[in-house]
Amino acid sequence: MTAAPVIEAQNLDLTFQTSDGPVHALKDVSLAIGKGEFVSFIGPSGCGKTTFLRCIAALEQPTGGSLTVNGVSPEEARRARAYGYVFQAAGLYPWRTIAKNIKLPLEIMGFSREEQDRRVKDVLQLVDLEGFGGKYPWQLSGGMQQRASIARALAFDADILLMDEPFGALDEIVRDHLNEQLLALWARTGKTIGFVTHSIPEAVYLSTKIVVMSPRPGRITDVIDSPFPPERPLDIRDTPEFIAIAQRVREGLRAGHGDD
Amino acid sequence: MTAAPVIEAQNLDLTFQTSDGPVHALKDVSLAIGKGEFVSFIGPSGCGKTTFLRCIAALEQPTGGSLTVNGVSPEEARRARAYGYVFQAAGLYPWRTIAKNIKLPLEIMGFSREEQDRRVKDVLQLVDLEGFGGKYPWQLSGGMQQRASIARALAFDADILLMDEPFGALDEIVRDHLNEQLLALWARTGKTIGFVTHSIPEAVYLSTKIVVMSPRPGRITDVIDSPFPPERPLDIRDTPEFIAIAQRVREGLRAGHGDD
Amino acid sequence: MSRFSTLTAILTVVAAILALWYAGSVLMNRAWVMDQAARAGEEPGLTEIIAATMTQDRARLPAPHQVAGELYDGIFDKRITSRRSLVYHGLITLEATMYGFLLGIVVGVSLAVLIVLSRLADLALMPWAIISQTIPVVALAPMIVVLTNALGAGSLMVPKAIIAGYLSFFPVLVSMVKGLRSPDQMQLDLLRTYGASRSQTFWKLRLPASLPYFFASLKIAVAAALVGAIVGELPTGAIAGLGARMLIGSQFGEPMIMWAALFAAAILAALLIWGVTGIERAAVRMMGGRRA
Amino acid sequence: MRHSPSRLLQIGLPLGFGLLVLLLWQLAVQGFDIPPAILPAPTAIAARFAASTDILWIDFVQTVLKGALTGLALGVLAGLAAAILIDRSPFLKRGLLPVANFVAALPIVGIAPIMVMWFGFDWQSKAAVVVVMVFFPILVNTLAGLQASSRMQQDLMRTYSASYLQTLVKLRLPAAMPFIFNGLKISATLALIGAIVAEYFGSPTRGMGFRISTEVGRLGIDMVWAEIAVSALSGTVLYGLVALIERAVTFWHPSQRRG
Amino acid sequence: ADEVTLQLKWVTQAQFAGYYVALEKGFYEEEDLDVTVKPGGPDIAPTQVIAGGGADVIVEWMPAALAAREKGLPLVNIAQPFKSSGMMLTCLKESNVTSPEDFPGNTLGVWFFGNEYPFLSWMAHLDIPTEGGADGVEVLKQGFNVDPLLQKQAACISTMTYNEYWQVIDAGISPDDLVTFKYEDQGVATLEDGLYVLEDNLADEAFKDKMVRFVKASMKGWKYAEENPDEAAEIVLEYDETGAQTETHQKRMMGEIAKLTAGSNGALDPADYQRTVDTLLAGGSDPVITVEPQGAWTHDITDAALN
Ligand SMILES: Nc1ncnc2c1ncn2[C@@H]1O[C@H](COP(=O)(O)OP(=O)(O)OP(=O)(O)O)[C@@H](O)[C@H]1O
Ligand SMILES: Nc1ncnc2c1ncn2[C@@H]1O[C@H](COP(=O)(O)OP(=O)(O)OP(=O)(O)O)[C@@H](O)[C@H]1O
Ligand SMILES: Cc1ncc(C[n+]2csc(CCO)c2C)c(N)n1
Ligand SMILES: [Mg+2]
Ligand SMILES: [Mg+2]
Repeated sequence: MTAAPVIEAQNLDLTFQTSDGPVHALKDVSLAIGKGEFVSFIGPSGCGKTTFLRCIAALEQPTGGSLTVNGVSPEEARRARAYGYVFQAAGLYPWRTIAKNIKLPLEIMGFSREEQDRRVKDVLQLVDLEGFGGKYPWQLSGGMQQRASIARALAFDADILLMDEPFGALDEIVRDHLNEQLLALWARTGKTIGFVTHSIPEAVYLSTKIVVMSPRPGRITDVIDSPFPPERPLDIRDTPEFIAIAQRVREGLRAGHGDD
Repeated sequence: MTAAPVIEAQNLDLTFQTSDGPVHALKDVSLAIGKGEFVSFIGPSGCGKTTFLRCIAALEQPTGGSLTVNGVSPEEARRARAYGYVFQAAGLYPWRTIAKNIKLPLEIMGFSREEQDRRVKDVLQLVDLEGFGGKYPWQLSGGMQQRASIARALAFDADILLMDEPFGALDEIVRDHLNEQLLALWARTGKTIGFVTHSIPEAVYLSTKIVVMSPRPGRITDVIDSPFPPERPLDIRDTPEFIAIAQRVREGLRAGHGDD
Repeated sequence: MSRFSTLTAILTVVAAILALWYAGSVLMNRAWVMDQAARAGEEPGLTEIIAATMTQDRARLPAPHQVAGELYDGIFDKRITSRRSLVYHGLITLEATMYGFLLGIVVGVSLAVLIVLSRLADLALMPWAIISQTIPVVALAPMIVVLTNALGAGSLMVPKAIIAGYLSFFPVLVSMVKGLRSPDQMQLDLLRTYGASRSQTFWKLRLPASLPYFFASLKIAVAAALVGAIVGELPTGAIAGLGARMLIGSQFGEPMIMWAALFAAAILAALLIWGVTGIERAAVRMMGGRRA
Repeated sequence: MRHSPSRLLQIGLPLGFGLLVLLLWQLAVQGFDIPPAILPAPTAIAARFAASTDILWIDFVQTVLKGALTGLALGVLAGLAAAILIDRSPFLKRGLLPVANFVAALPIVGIAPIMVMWFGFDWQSKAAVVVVMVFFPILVNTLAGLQASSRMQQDLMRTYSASYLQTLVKLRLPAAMPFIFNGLKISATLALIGAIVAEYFGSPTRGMGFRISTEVGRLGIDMVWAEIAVSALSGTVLYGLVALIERAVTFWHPSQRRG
Repeated sequence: ADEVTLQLKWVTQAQFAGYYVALEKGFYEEEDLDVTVKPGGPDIAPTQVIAGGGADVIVEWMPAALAAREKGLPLVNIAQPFKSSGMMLTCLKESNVTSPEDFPGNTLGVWFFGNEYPFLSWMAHLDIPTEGGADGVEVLKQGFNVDPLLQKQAACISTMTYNEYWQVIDAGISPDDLVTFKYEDQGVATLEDGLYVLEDNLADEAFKDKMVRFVKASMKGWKYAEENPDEAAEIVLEYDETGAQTETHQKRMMGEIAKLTAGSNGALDPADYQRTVDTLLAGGSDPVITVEPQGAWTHDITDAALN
């Protein structure tokens, strides 16, 4: 299932110059992500998870090391519209309806009117939001907004999906539900997914690979493979195997954590 | 350990009149909370957890049924300053230092200057924030702010502590830490605590009683007793007993959950 | 690094403005030079024309150095008690501005408190506060002078301050209403769980929460007060003050007086805003605010 | 306790308050025998208004329609265009914004005599004053508004590899609308005042500023008040119109959502 | 001493030299008066000031005073130091206006604020409409200066022989390039700077007595100013609070003013009055006043003062 690396980072470094001096957000980060992998990033606040994802998406410029996406630079990959990015907050535009929000990338990429409508219909169905296309974002609950933003990232069918704590603001049940759906989508489409989360069970449940990170300086402390098959019922979470991996992640986390 | 009911709700009803028609936020809610109990409320978004807590605190007026706190009406109990309330966001006043924030209820209740200082010192110690009294809220991390807001609710030593998702915005590690501390405080002071959360492990770990709620209309679907002793190390969460209770809560939740 | 290049950018922009200004002077003052030459039957060369456009007493657009010279003369070369000193006139306008500013703050804050505390006042007064700003003050000014005179105010200071206050109360009112209403339901509920009284809620929550809004409004209010003081000097027969200077320069056919007064008013505005910003910074620091 | 008051109350109360003030005014004028040359009674003003609608209309056309509205439209367009141009160049933004902020705070009415000198005594000079007066508030507000879209919203556009124009039209302008309308509301009231003041420095024999200054000299104070009423009315309508359009355009902004 | 407040029609300048001389030379003091002279300005209407109680006596032009009287403000002329009118229209020669017949189709600058009446009645005499058009004149409300002529926004502008005319000259246009039309020469002159009080006050003997002494001292000031124009101009300059007046300008103005006050001892000449009234009444469709005024002047004060 793992193929040629789609994303390859070698000794990646990123230092922010701030008024309080330099912040070493990423230090010596090396990681290869194969085609079709589902990689979770977990770690305490400020360990550079977001920064790493942003580097991949060419939203941030590394200060050292090398990084390629599909064999080219992230900037080129971005121009080629290689990825969909889902931010932590839904970030829907409040002046557009849900359908128009999902159309936004399609308009920009110049899809035809009919194609736009077709795709909107498809992804709305995919995230269980049929019938809500005409509503404005603030008329939907937080969970529905988050789903809409995922639909927006799926609409143009990029090969790589980068998701920065997409379920952070949701309650456990909704989260479980979306986890299942995301997993199904991944299994069906074979997309490569980078996924940031704070939840240990979520990371273990979803991933083929869990990257544990640690702050000051931001670095990778552990990479854990998750051996479960692509189809995972929710109750694998109560298996001893699952709990063992979770425990290993928790330990890795606690080691990297300071006093608060 | 359970004593005469401190909070007693019988067939409580609350309907909000909104422009879209009435919203049945609480229907037929009956619950007795004894002195010294730690009761968690869990349930999907919109099931009335906050509303129920607000009714107890006399911030909302029930439209039916009866509700007594310490044997009197919530309004009278509020006037008698019977409870401390901790909101989901820390809600510290940015123009006051941490110490002055904690003093706020004391000023309003007319404590003497010396008494105020003494109590501020005590509660700051209690939540591990000695030395931070002179700082402004934005100079503290989210977890520290949340602890300060708990200190504020503890300062005037009310017998009842109502907490509405106090740890919702924190990451798992910080959360674990605060959970331990809250538990220690509860064991030491014997306060009655009402606690809203979205996290199943948190609810199971903290409570003597878990109230599972369900929306439309908001009602109680299950009340689960948690048999652990007051002193609970974090790793009881990996015991089969714990997992069994968690599973029961999860099932109760899933039943009450609609399609979102 | 950014500080230096910001300065360069500003200087570049200012230099560009000055260059445009010089070009404008030549273009706009040319007609008069040509007319005069025609009347005298001469035909001046290009350099003569340009030189002549830089030195006119009654230029349509005096050259920057002419205005600067007049300003320098009016500010530094005159005793400040002299009637020709721009400092003297500036101080008179400043006095009316400050009284008006204070009046505007008092009226604005009081009205805002009234409006926030009383639903009735909110509904009845707020529309009129907006309408009041659509009335041309210039039309009211002479009547305010006559009325305050009839009520026994001897000098023009009172009507000028009233006009300045009339313009400056509005931004304060709008911001204060916003500020006093800024506490959210949760913050209000917190105080209710303490059983706080209405007045405690006001003093401990609403008022402190409104202070950032208050200070933010002061910059607009002081600028409005200055406009008020100057407008108050136009149609009221004032003979001292920067507004009166503009008018007198215009009346006596001495546009340089007018231009100098205009720029003196600009300098005064800058000083006022700089001062208010300083006060705001100090207040924010005292309240433990964070610097952006 | 938190429900919004009825339409009736929303209109009735301010109206009632206005009527009360008029009543007190009428009583004061009659009770203290205030000469009409100082303060005419509301009834006298109303009578004058009714008798002079033709003149008031001519003045309205001259000052409001020709002077203020033309100036407002040109000033707003210029302000918007300048803001978008400046926004493109970080250098200009850095250099021009402080200058524009400074100029926005200046007592710009002072340029009225200059504009009359440059653009003649008819409405063009009034429009010119209005253009300069409204240009800076619009410029400053639009620039602030163009910064209003969040980093995340802009990053989203970058992940789509959207062009500058696409980002401008689909994200930054819509996000800037609440700010732009803020500037528009300020400008709407400034425009009338600017047009009227400028008429004091030279005008044809029509226009509200002309009429006001002339009638003061003729002791026609009732006519002055009739003009004030026209001005307040047009100002309020203009402001209300802007507020209405704002409601329609920025319906999505939390401050505009109801309930 | 009795207090008297005098409201002038315009800013401090030699136009009002008589009053400043009387003040400076102590003529008012001699009459046991404590006089306050309030300068006017472009937006000061003396009629409104006196109506508001801001002055006891005002300097005003007769057309404005009579118009105010018809509007219900009972002003009475108690003295008339100015015998002749200093008003004229000044045109650029290059605009080809050589006689009043050439006015139609041109733009003319006119002062308003109570100063428009003489112009309006002159145009009524000439039967020229003032609403523009090919056979009418376009009227421009002239600001406070002579720019409209210099900038060629108007063919002709209103000037006073003693003031604005010289501003045009000072701006560098030679008299040869100008054509002037004096109201006096056109037979439409109306009386200018006179002293006016409220009719009601004249019923009060004490007030009347004050006015007698005031007019007496003022006329003494005027005659002194006529005889010593340079000194009078310097006195005026001393009282100028704006600091914008210049010595040459004021001396020249005093010289011109002396020509206008010459021939008046302060008493209103009923013939001049009648000529003014007739001019104003004859205003065609829109006369300045509509009925012959009654009791708009009195000789009581000057009779007593000049004895
Ligand atoms: N634009 C920036 N300028 C300066 N410092 C930055 C910037 N962005 C991030 N940082 C710093 O880089 C470090 C890593 O930040 P990052 O946002 O990647 O953390 P994270 O792992 O995503 O944390 P969280 O879980 O809180 O989202 C932090 O110390 C942060 O303060
Ligand atoms: N002031 C109000 N007016 C109208 N409806 C309200 C009001 N407050 C709450 N509701 C409605 O009552 C229901 C219960 O709300 P409540 O806030 O108690 O839910 P909750 O269980 O706390 O949800 P969450 O987990 O999202 O905080 C919801 O449908 C909500 O929309
Ligand atoms: C708005 C305005 N109104 C009137 C005059 C004219 N004016 C009144 S008294 C007087 C004599 C002294 O020059 C003159 C000219 C003016 N200039 N500006
Ligand atoms: Mg992050
Ligand atoms: Mg809630």
